Amino acid sequence: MKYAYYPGCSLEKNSAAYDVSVRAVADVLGIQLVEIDDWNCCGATEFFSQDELVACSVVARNLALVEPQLNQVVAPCAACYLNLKKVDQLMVEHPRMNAHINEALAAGGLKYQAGRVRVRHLLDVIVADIGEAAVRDKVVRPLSGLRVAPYYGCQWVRPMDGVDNPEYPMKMDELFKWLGAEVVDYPVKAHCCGGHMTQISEPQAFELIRRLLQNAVDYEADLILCMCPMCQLNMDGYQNRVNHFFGLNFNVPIVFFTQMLGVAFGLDFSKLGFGKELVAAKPVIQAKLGAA
Amino acid sequence: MSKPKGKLALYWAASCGGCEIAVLQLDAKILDVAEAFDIVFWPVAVDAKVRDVERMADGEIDVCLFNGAIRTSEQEYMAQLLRRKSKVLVAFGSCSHEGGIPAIANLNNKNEIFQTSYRDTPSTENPNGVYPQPETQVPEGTLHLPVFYDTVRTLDQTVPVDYYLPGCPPEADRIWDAITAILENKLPAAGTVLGDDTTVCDTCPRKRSEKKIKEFKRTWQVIPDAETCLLEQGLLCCGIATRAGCGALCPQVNSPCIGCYGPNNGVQDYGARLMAALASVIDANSPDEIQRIIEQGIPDPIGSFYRFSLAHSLLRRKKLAKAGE
Amino acid sequence: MVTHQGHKHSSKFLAEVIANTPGGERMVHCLQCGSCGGSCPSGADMQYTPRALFAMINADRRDEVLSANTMWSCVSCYFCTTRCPQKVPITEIMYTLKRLAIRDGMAKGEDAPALAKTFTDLVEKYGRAYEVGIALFYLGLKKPMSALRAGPMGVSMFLRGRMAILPQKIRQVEQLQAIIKKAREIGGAA
Amino acid sequence: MSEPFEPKIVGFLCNWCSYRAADLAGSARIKHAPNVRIIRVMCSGRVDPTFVLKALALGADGVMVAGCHPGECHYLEQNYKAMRRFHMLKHALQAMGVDDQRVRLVWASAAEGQQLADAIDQLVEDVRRLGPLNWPANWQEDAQRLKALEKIAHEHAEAMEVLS
Amino acid sequence: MAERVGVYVCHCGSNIAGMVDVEEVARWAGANLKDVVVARDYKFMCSSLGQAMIEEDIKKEKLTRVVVGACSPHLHEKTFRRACQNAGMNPYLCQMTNLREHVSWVSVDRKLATEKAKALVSASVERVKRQAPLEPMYVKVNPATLVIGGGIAGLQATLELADAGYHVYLVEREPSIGGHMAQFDKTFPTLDCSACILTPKMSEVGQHENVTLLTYAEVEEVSGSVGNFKVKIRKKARSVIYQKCTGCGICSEKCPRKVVDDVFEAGMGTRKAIYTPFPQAVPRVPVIDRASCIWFERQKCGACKKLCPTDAIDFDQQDEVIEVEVGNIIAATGWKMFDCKRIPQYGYGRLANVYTSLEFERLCNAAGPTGGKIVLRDGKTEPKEVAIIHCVGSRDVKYNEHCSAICCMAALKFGHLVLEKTQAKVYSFYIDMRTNQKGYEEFYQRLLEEGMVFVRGKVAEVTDAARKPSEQGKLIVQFEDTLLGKQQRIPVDMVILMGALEPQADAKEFGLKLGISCSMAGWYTERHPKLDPVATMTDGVFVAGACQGAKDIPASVAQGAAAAARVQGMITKGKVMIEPIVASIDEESCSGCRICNTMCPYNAIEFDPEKEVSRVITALCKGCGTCVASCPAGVITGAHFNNDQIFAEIEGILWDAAASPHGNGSAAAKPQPTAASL
Repeated sequence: MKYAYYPGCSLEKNSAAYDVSVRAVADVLGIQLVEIDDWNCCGATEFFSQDELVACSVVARNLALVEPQLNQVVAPCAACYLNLKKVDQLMVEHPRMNAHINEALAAGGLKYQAGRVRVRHLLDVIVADIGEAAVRDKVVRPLSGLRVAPYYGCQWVRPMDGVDNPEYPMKMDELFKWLGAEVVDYPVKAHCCGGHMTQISEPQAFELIRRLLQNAVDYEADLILCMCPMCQLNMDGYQNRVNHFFGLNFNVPIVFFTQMLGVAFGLDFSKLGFGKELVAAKPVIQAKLGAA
Repeated sequence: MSKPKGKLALYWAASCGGCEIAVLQLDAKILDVAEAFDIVFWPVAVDAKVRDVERMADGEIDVCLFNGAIRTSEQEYMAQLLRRKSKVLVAFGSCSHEGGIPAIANLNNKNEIFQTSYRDTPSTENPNGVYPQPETQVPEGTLHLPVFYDTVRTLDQTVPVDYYLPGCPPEADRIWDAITAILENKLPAAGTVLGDDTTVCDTCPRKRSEKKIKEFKRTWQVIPDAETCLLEQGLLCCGIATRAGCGALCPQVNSPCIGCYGPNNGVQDYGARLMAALASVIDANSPDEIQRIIEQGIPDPIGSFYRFSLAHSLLRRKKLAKAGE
Repeated sequence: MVTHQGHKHSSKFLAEVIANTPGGERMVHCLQCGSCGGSCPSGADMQYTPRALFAMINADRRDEVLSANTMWSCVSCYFCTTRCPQKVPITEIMYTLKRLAIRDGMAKGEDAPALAKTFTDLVEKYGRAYEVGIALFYLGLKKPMSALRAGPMGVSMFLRGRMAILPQKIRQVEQLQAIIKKAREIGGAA
Repeated sequence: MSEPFEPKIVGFLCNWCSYRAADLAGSARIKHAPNVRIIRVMCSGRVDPTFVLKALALGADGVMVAGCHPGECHYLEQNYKAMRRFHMLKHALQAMGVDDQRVRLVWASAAEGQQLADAIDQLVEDVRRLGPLNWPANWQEDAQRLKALEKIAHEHAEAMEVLS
Repeated sequence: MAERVGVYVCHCGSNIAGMVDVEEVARWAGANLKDVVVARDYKFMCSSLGQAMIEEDIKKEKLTRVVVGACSPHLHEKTFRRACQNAGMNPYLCQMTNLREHVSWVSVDRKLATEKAKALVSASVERVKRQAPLEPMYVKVNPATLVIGGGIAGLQATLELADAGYHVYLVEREPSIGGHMAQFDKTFPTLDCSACILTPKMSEVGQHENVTLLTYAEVEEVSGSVGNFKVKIRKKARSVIYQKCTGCGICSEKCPRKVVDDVFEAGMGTRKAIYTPFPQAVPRVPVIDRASCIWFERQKCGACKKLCPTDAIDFDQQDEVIEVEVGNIIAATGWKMFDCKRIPQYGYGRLANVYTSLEFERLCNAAGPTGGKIVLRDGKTEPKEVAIIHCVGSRDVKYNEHCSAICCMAALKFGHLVLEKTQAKVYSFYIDMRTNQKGYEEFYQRLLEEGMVFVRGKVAEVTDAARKPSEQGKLIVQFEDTLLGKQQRIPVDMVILMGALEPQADAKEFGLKLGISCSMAGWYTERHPKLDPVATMTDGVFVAGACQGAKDIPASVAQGAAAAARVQGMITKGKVMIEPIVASIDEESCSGCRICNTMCPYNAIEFDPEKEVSRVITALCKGCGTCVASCPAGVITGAHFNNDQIFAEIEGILWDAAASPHGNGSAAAKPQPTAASL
């Protein structure tokens, strides 16, 4: 199976672990990812606060660059995923917007036919397109005994309908049951990590991060699985500062779901980007699963 | 027979000529015709000229069987002439009745037709783009060709018609019935179509049940079952809407009715009847699904619904680019 | 098939917000139920909840709305949008309010516009996001204390190879810039 | 033309929903374009494509067919039949060169006076933009025909004189 | 012979004359329209003077047709038809056209409005000339009635009719009548014990000589029409012989198989495999739930059969389909509860102590699983704080757009019961308090006095994710207090979800059987929302109770009684008039193509396989005309809406359009341009 691949800026550097593990598990599962040539930043939420048409056009450039023979693009970052999907849908539903965006694209010699590219998240591709049997088939090191807390965040499940339940998503839960893990069913799994608030209002952001970590700890999770670089950065990168701010001592490793998928597939830790997280994950994993 | 012989005329306008042959299908009965009538005008068989007709007194011809639609000024002239000289004018065959096959050209105009016929067809060599002209100057004087109209008309859109004998061509026994009626002076009220007041299904031996159509099929897509109604097998059979009189010839040989006998009594638009009936039994309620069934199954709606009757339809022709605005 | 046209908005500002938001016409259906304000992760920090803001929009209190901190507290989690019983696209309306506030210079005292500006300027320049740039130009200038506190974290990130000192640049950055320029010319409204 | 073009549109409205919606538009004094002239039928399912063709052939510039919303037909499901026929008719009209915008199917419940008025305004506006349809002009080649016929008659008359 | 048409244009005071030049319309019609012999305008055509004028003209001028241009025919068609009839003219030769609602009231330009009025009058004149005299038809009304649904609305209707001396067949899907009301403990606002007021009605129905009670039965097929319906009813196999059973209850007592009762107990309690849903059930005859019974599982046990003192158990009993004949039908099929799991953020199904309102009804019912004690799912802990959430699945376009009408009051009732029976604090989270019937607002005031806490705000989520120690182990309700404009969290022990009232899942499908239609949401559509609330568009079929829209007990009872009164009216009259607007098929010309056979949802078209023709059963035809439009041969005629009439109307309405006369059809062509010299 062949998909266009839109890594997004975060995966280049600050979440390189996500990128390498995505590529590694895709390889194992026979998912062929063709990186969009010369893709640009999706603009996160920042362009949308300033000029909607600019925001959409910046996103649409990436859609326009998807190779003509491919009609699906995989974006591992939830924010990129939402932006790509939102702009495509906007273009389908609002002809005027569509015309304007294409007018802007034309200034760069590009055009995009609304609805041509279906935007997917890797989690959805693995669960829906690859499926249980094929995934189970690749498991060499079941994650039994490891209590994982799937964390979905916001922008994969909201506001777009249809991929998973926007209030109580289950796709990652399902996937990790196939891998043999003990899946922690905790209530805040689709609550907010604070997003860019860490840059704007730390007290506000830290409280949101604290709630997530607290709930996961209350439910005795060994580690939290992420599907978005921003969530990982907020919970992992800022965990120490959150501890400091509230006088707490969380020590919950935050990893990308693809990293643990790689572990279950028997891939080497070093090939999955482990060690880049600030709260070390390897000791916890090895303690539960035994040294690889 | 002590009665003096009647006078019969036949004429061939825009049509294929099949109607002329249909008259010959009367076989031996043609002798009875000859006995009853003097054939005073029949360009294909009798050496009488237009000027002979022009010389006749008005109403001198007892019966004129006129086949073919009206496409040129010459045909219109002849229609008017024969109308004036005949007591009874019969629109003979689909073309004069409803426009027939020639009227499908109402989907185009004169220029498009000329372009195709005199330039674009692969067998045509016409580098200078010479098209027929109503008048051409030659050293000997002016040559005339009839004016070619944009729109094909039926006979009754040109002159008043007394009776209609439908069919492409009309069936021999129907022709004989008509002639007998004329001979015995048992003609029905003027304006009558000489056929049955019901549709082809009435004479079709196939088994019919309730209809629900999920897909319209083209004839090449299926080998139809010989017992069941062709429409129920998805074939676009026009028998439901077509006047009976042919004896359901086509369906009997596994071929769907194409509608040459035209509409039933009182019907204003033949194609609309087919459209209404067929659409009604489409087995879908979602607009997208309905659209899909129609667009996939009926790529050429006019050819399918108005194969013989476009000129006779309410709209008569495709919108003419120059009209209106 | 029948479209609903010509709704008369007594509030000019309401009409303006609707005109600038795809799907914004749902706003007239707001029941003032507060499921947005109740759902918002930043709800406790807001001067006005989104619901209150909608009441103010209805009352045509433009200046008060555009100088509120509500939209700047929005983290785009879309809980309000999916929970709204009347399908009001609340998050999108927050973006609209941010745009109007920036355009009209009403966003004084907010950090978010500066962050957004820094972020997008860098993207416009390089085609990709540039975190160190953001740290320098936004945190460094705007929130030096915060930058300082974040320092150790930055170092840890850097040591783990999670920070790039130099920006990544796309090849066809001129193409992107041309697109952005054109989009700005056309004008941003929906 | 000095007078502005006022489209003539025939509306076939079902007795139970759309005709009552038009009544409601009236009692609520919802002003709308006066160009749609209403013919009442019991159900949109009664609307025969012939009616639409007839109206166009007589010179109407547009036609509206209106019924209850799908699933709310007072005769249970007959408006679905109207929908099927309408799609079929549109398919044919397209082939005949009638602009899609001129013939419209509208659903309006008895409570939707405003919506029906909006739909009427929309249709009138669209048809006004398209201009007159004037369908009968499509086959009126009278000047050319008459001239040609006179010519033939004249020539034949000359020839007859020569011969006699 | 040419018709003689009279045209009457009404001023309606200034209602029409203010925007339409009515004098001009009348003058124009008289001068220009063929066959019009009288054309008048008048101030108020519907007044007795106006009618008298028409009647006089009919007699004096020997009018054969009348056209009235006035208001909507839905208002005054009957009036003018009657006037014509008084003057000896067949009422169907009078045609009304709507110059008020469709012209004057919606126009702004007097000239254009007058043009439109002319077109409408012209259309009516052309049409009316082709109208034919019609005679209304009458059928006798069978005095028996079918009531579908044994809830409070159906029971009320049944008793009203039975007490009046008419026979009623009452069909109920469940093993007992009683409906949802039987599940309740108290009823608002008077707090009557639900059972105390309901069970007497139930037993009255059970014993009434005029009632044939068919429980555990469903209507399968309805044919016929007003006055004479034939109804097929499937009596599901009870596995208990009705005539032999004494209702002693030994079988249920001894049955070893206990299952969760999802229906009556809303999942809160259990029942046996052989059971009556509740002790006061009517009839007392139990049923065996074959899906749970050990005998039907593996042919073992048979305890009930062994122990039954009257040998009433019959494992081999089969479903039985009976046919009854009735003149009228009342549908009182009720409602179902919204599936609260569809809103995951409220935690129902995930968080144990989140209850639906129906569950709570059972919880506080003295005859319920806890004996009326309000306790948590553990069966013993009394809650200290209870939150009641309104509008769960109501007033929400993602689920149900409507207001469920009863939840505010039921929430008040729950609040009262909790306050009365426990020490708990009770919160009500509402969007708008709707207490708009007699005694309701007073009840609200009473609860305010009793200390129920009212918070204006739709709850955002219910969670067990504690943020601080005080929230540990609690259900936290998060919301915006919209009156304060602040986001808040309140920890509670119990949450009650006031789930929406929804149409029955099979309402649409069942409506088709009865020939009645549903709104988009699935509520049955009444003939008129204000003026004819229990009749439907199908004559002889009435609706009552919550199947027509969410409503409370008093409203359901009122509708039950109203429907019964309508039926009694029909029975007393003895016959019903059927509008003669029906289709007919010319059998001579019908080719039997069978296109029309699937057109009629009322099965009014039958195919005669002998003659190979289709035929319209006049009594079943409702006159929609769909078959007329479908006939490919054009041999179906719709009375009063036939092709000639509509074609004429189209020609008339386009009198000023561009068309030339049309030489179509088989008639001889109309004049065409001809070469003059020939």
